[in-house]
Amino acid sequence: MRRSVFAVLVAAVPLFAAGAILAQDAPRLRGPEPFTRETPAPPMQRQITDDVRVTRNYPDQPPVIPHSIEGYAVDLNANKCMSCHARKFTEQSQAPMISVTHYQDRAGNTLGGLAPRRYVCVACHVPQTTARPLVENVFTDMDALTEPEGQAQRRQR
Amino acid sequence: MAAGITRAWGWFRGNRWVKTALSPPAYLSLGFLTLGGFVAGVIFWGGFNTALEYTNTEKFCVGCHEMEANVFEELKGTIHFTNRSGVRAGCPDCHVPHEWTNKIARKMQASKEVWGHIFGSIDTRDKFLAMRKHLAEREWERMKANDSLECRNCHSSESMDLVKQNPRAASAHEQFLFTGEKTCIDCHKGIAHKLPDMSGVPGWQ
Amino acid sequence: MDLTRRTLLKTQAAAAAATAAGVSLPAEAQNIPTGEDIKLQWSKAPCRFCGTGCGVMVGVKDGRVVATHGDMQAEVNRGLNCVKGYFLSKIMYGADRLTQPLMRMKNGQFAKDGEFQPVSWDQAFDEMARQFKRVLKEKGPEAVGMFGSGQWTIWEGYAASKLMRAGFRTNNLDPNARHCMASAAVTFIRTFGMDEPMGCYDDFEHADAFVLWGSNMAEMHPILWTRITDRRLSNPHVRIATLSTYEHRTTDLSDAAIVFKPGTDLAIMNYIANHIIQTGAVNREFLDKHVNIRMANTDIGYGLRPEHVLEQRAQHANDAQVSHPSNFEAYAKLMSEYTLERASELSGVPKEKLEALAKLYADPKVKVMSLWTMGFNQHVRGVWANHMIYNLHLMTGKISEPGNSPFSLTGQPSACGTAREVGTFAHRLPADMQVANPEHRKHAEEIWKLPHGLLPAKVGYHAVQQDRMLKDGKLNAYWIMCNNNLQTAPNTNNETYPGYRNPANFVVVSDPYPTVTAMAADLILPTAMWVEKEGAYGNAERRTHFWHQLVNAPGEARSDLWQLMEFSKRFTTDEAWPKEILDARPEYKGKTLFDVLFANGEVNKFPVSELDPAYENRESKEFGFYVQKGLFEEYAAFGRGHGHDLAPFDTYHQVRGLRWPVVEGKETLWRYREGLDPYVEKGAGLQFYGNPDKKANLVAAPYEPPAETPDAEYDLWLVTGRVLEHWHSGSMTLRVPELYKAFSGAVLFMHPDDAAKRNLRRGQEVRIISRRGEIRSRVETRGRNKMPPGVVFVPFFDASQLINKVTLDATDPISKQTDFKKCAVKVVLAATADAGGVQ
Amino acid sequence: MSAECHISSLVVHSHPERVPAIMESIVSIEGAEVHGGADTGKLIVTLETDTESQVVERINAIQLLEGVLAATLVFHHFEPVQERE
Repeated sequence: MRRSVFAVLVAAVPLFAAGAILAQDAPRLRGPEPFTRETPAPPMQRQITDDVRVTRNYPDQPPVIPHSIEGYAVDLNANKCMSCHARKFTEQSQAPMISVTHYQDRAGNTLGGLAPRRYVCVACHVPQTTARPLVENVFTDMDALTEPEGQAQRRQR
Repeated sequence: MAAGITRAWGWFRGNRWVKTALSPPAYLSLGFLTLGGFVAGVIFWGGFNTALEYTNTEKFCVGCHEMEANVFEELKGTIHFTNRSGVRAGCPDCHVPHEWTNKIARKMQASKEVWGHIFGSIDTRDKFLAMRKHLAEREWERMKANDSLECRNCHSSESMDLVKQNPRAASAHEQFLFTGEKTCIDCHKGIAHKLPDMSGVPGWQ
Repeated sequence: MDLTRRTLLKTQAAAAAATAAGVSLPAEAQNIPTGEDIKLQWSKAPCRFCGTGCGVMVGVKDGRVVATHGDMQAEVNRGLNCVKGYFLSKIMYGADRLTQPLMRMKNGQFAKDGEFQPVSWDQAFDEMARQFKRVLKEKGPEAVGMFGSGQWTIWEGYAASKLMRAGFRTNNLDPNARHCMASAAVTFIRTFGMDEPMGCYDDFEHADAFVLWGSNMAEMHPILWTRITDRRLSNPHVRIATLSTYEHRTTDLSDAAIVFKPGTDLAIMNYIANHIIQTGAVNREFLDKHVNIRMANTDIGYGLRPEHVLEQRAQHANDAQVSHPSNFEAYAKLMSEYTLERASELSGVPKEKLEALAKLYADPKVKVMSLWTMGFNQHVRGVWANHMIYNLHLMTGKISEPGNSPFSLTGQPSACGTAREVGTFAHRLPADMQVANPEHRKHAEEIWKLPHGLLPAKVGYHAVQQDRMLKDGKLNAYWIMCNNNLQTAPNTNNETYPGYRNPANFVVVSDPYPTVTAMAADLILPTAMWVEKEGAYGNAERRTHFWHQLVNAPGEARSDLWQLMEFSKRFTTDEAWPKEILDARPEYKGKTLFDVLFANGEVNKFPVSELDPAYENRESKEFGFYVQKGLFEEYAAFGRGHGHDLAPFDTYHQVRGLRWPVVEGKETLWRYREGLDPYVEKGAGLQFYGNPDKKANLVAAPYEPPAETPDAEYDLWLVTGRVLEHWHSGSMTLRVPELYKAFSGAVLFMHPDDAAKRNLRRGQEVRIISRRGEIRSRVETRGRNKMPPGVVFVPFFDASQLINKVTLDATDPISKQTDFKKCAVKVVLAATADAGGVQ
Repeated sequence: MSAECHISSLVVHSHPERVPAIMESIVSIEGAEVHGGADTGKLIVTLETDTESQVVERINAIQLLEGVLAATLVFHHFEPVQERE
């Protein structure tokens, strides 16, 4: 609840005088008021390491990483991610296997292992901190639109 | 070097105490001899151990450019260098057994490292990287052989509180560590230094 | 409680009742939608972020973007996106989107010191027009200016260029791309007489060695990096060498990580040139046939304010761009000063590493692709750096063929397409033409159907100069579009902010979100973004690609294009043009700028009936003609037949982009090489036809030190830049929760020894202080960037840690691009810092 | 800002021949929707209301419709709600 209260505040801002903003996170997006004021640095955030899978916003979204990857090697010598997420290690690690798309090379051929172009996992998969979003994102989940009731609701709008 | 040895020997023979010690006892009591032997023993022993202990300090290890520029530099960015409670693991904590006989054994091996230093077999970054796999494998074997003794000096599996670990770690420890199926180093490679080429290493690809 | 939850609960409720009653419910009450309900409308679009230009498929339902994924058919990325690209669906939906104009008001009137109040578009444009007219009247065209963007669509940039140059008769139009790749653009023209790379991304699949000069592609161009890693890991012989001032994710995957002292890349390149010459690896035949050798003016200053001591001291601060004809012997002599020893000493790089690198370039059997971005371009000797890399490729003939490619990467989605090709720089016109050239102006006037002599000849204020002129009160009516310059310009506390708040100035900002820049403006105009409008971008490999409007912008937000054209209606020629021109051509009298610029018979040539019925197009429906098509076709006339040929408008809506020149429907992958480029004459083999003599210019220059170097007090190098998860100032990515939570705030990357020396610990709050200003940040001694002692890195995306208050406004004197990579700072614990440390 | 959302469901047991008429009048009630059950005469109805008392009101209203044998509340859930914009 608190989250959405905050969201409403922020959402309302542009509609009213800018002077009226400044929910405490505003400087994170709009800079200090006035610009020249010195602002304290926000604390560094803790990593989420609860291993709880997070719903994807849509099927093609790369899942976020629910654990710490601090110090994980992804270099010419080793790829630490693969020592759990590679097909052959998933039974003992109980980690999700890399998606089948990751076996396809640029030409679309399916390979016997991780496609080299997909080697840098962290280009698409990122860990998360416990930071509270600075402003709500009102992106709509497609389910909300595909359900008949949802559509009825939207039409009334 | 030879010159050095002769000089040392000369001094040794010239030393008054040594002279006395080596010249046959004229009018000393057996008791004194025993006692003296004992005292001498203690002094010698103490000296040896002090020297030994000195070689067990991070300062000593990092004294060598090879260690300072490569492995120690890499350690700086890891949890074993800085962490929540400020417990710093220095080189010897992980690389020198604490129990005496193993320690001596390790020190014997270490002579090889001194050799390497003198002949500069890894005195550049590239040389070091070329040797890295070999060096790492030796350390892994040693730790595997002693069941990751140095890890356990701080991280005893008996003292682990699974509630305080994240679920993934907890279940892994339950399944592999507590059952003795695996030892620490089997999974926790490259946590304090960068990894060598891991191709062919079990559990990696 | 949102819709999903409500629906879910009702479904549960109904189900519960049904079970109780032993009744089975019809499908629609169950939570398994089927058929039409789950159909999404998929359309192609380029990614909104970097200059790579990845193809994206965008899924729309009920007027909302609900999904995106990598476009399998897009040549650039073949189905891949980076983490930012995968979250494009959410960038438009930050809850604080601007939905109506906001103006600073006091009791119902505009007031510079007023508070922002919502106003109608009419109120907004009335005040804006009043202010612009006042300034035009009192001070003339030179007091009017605009700061544009490499994120503008092609037609937005084109419309802006027409409005400013032909409408208001000023060249005070510059894009934020000036901060980004001006050095690259300028050097392309100086070397080849034509902008943009001769090669393309296909070089990735052909090169044997990749040399990255000050580029962290793993984070800044992740998808191009996938093509390099693909090449490297699938072909054992391939090598990657990365030069940088610190180690990062790119060096992790490089065979050679070469960390040099900031600014000494110049010495390294000259050493490599020397090595090539000394070892007889010079391709003399190529050199003699295709290359002129020139000597650059040296001691050229640092683009600071003219009264600055460094400019006073510099011998050629005022003719920095000049170079003189020379010969190979003179060049060889100059290079001979750069011995392995000297280069190693200057750069701090071990000799063997430098030599190995030099051999890659020298070996005729190794196909080398050189890549660079901000490390080179944001450099007080950026133009020289660009020249030096071309020199290596020209000397060895490793150019204009698959795999042999000096390739300049770009940072913005349309830095090439809009900023460079359309020519929104203070000195440029479309198709590489220059405002200073009377022939070029005449040509433009003809295509634009405007009276002769209308276009101004004087080169306008460049980005940094605009800030200085605003502060000095010489630039008074200012429109900022599609960028966040108050966060991204250098030395903002002293050189940028004062100009915005200068009472003599009226500053307008068009943006989708309330950015740092917007909050410092007098008028904020809410802008439609990305797929809320029909658009076109041009990426780093000369690829032009289009997209349709897929959804409507929220509230009253309107595209930059609509704003530019609508605003032009509020001026008549009599108000904007000199009397003599109108007397000479009375038919232009009394017309609005809209009439003469956009309703000129060309731009309004195509009826709305030509719109694709499947897609909305707000601007066209409002203005009554196919705006984008009209603007594009008029613009394309500049380049067709001049080596910049673009395909017909409609083609681009079908294909996944085409690389110009597009001749007889065929795109061009490698330019200047016979058989690959239709513009090369038969039998010529190779022609750098951008220059009259069809030769390229090898321009020799020495090593010169940076503008500011650490000393006893300010004892650290400061490097600024980006991170993978956030794009530029973060105004889009910080509003995507997943991206924000992936990198939740800027930090100060620092070597553990530097931290220990200052008794700092990871996570502690520190002050980063320079001679210009200071900010607070947190110490990071771990993570993705491994700094060498003496160098620190701070990303600039975080509006609460405005690192550009600290940076130095020194630019390359030739390209006028700022050096964001080199200035001197000190770092102290926040608690103990003395507030008086900075004035 | 402390608005609530009540979601409840009932089974409305009705005379089969009166079902169409009953459905009509139920749909006309604010926040009420029929999800099915017409064939068996056991209508599945959900109510979306702002207060608990409204739930009771609606049930009574339905109860009193001609041909309704019984309207039984099966499911009731409520939670606070914040409306956007």
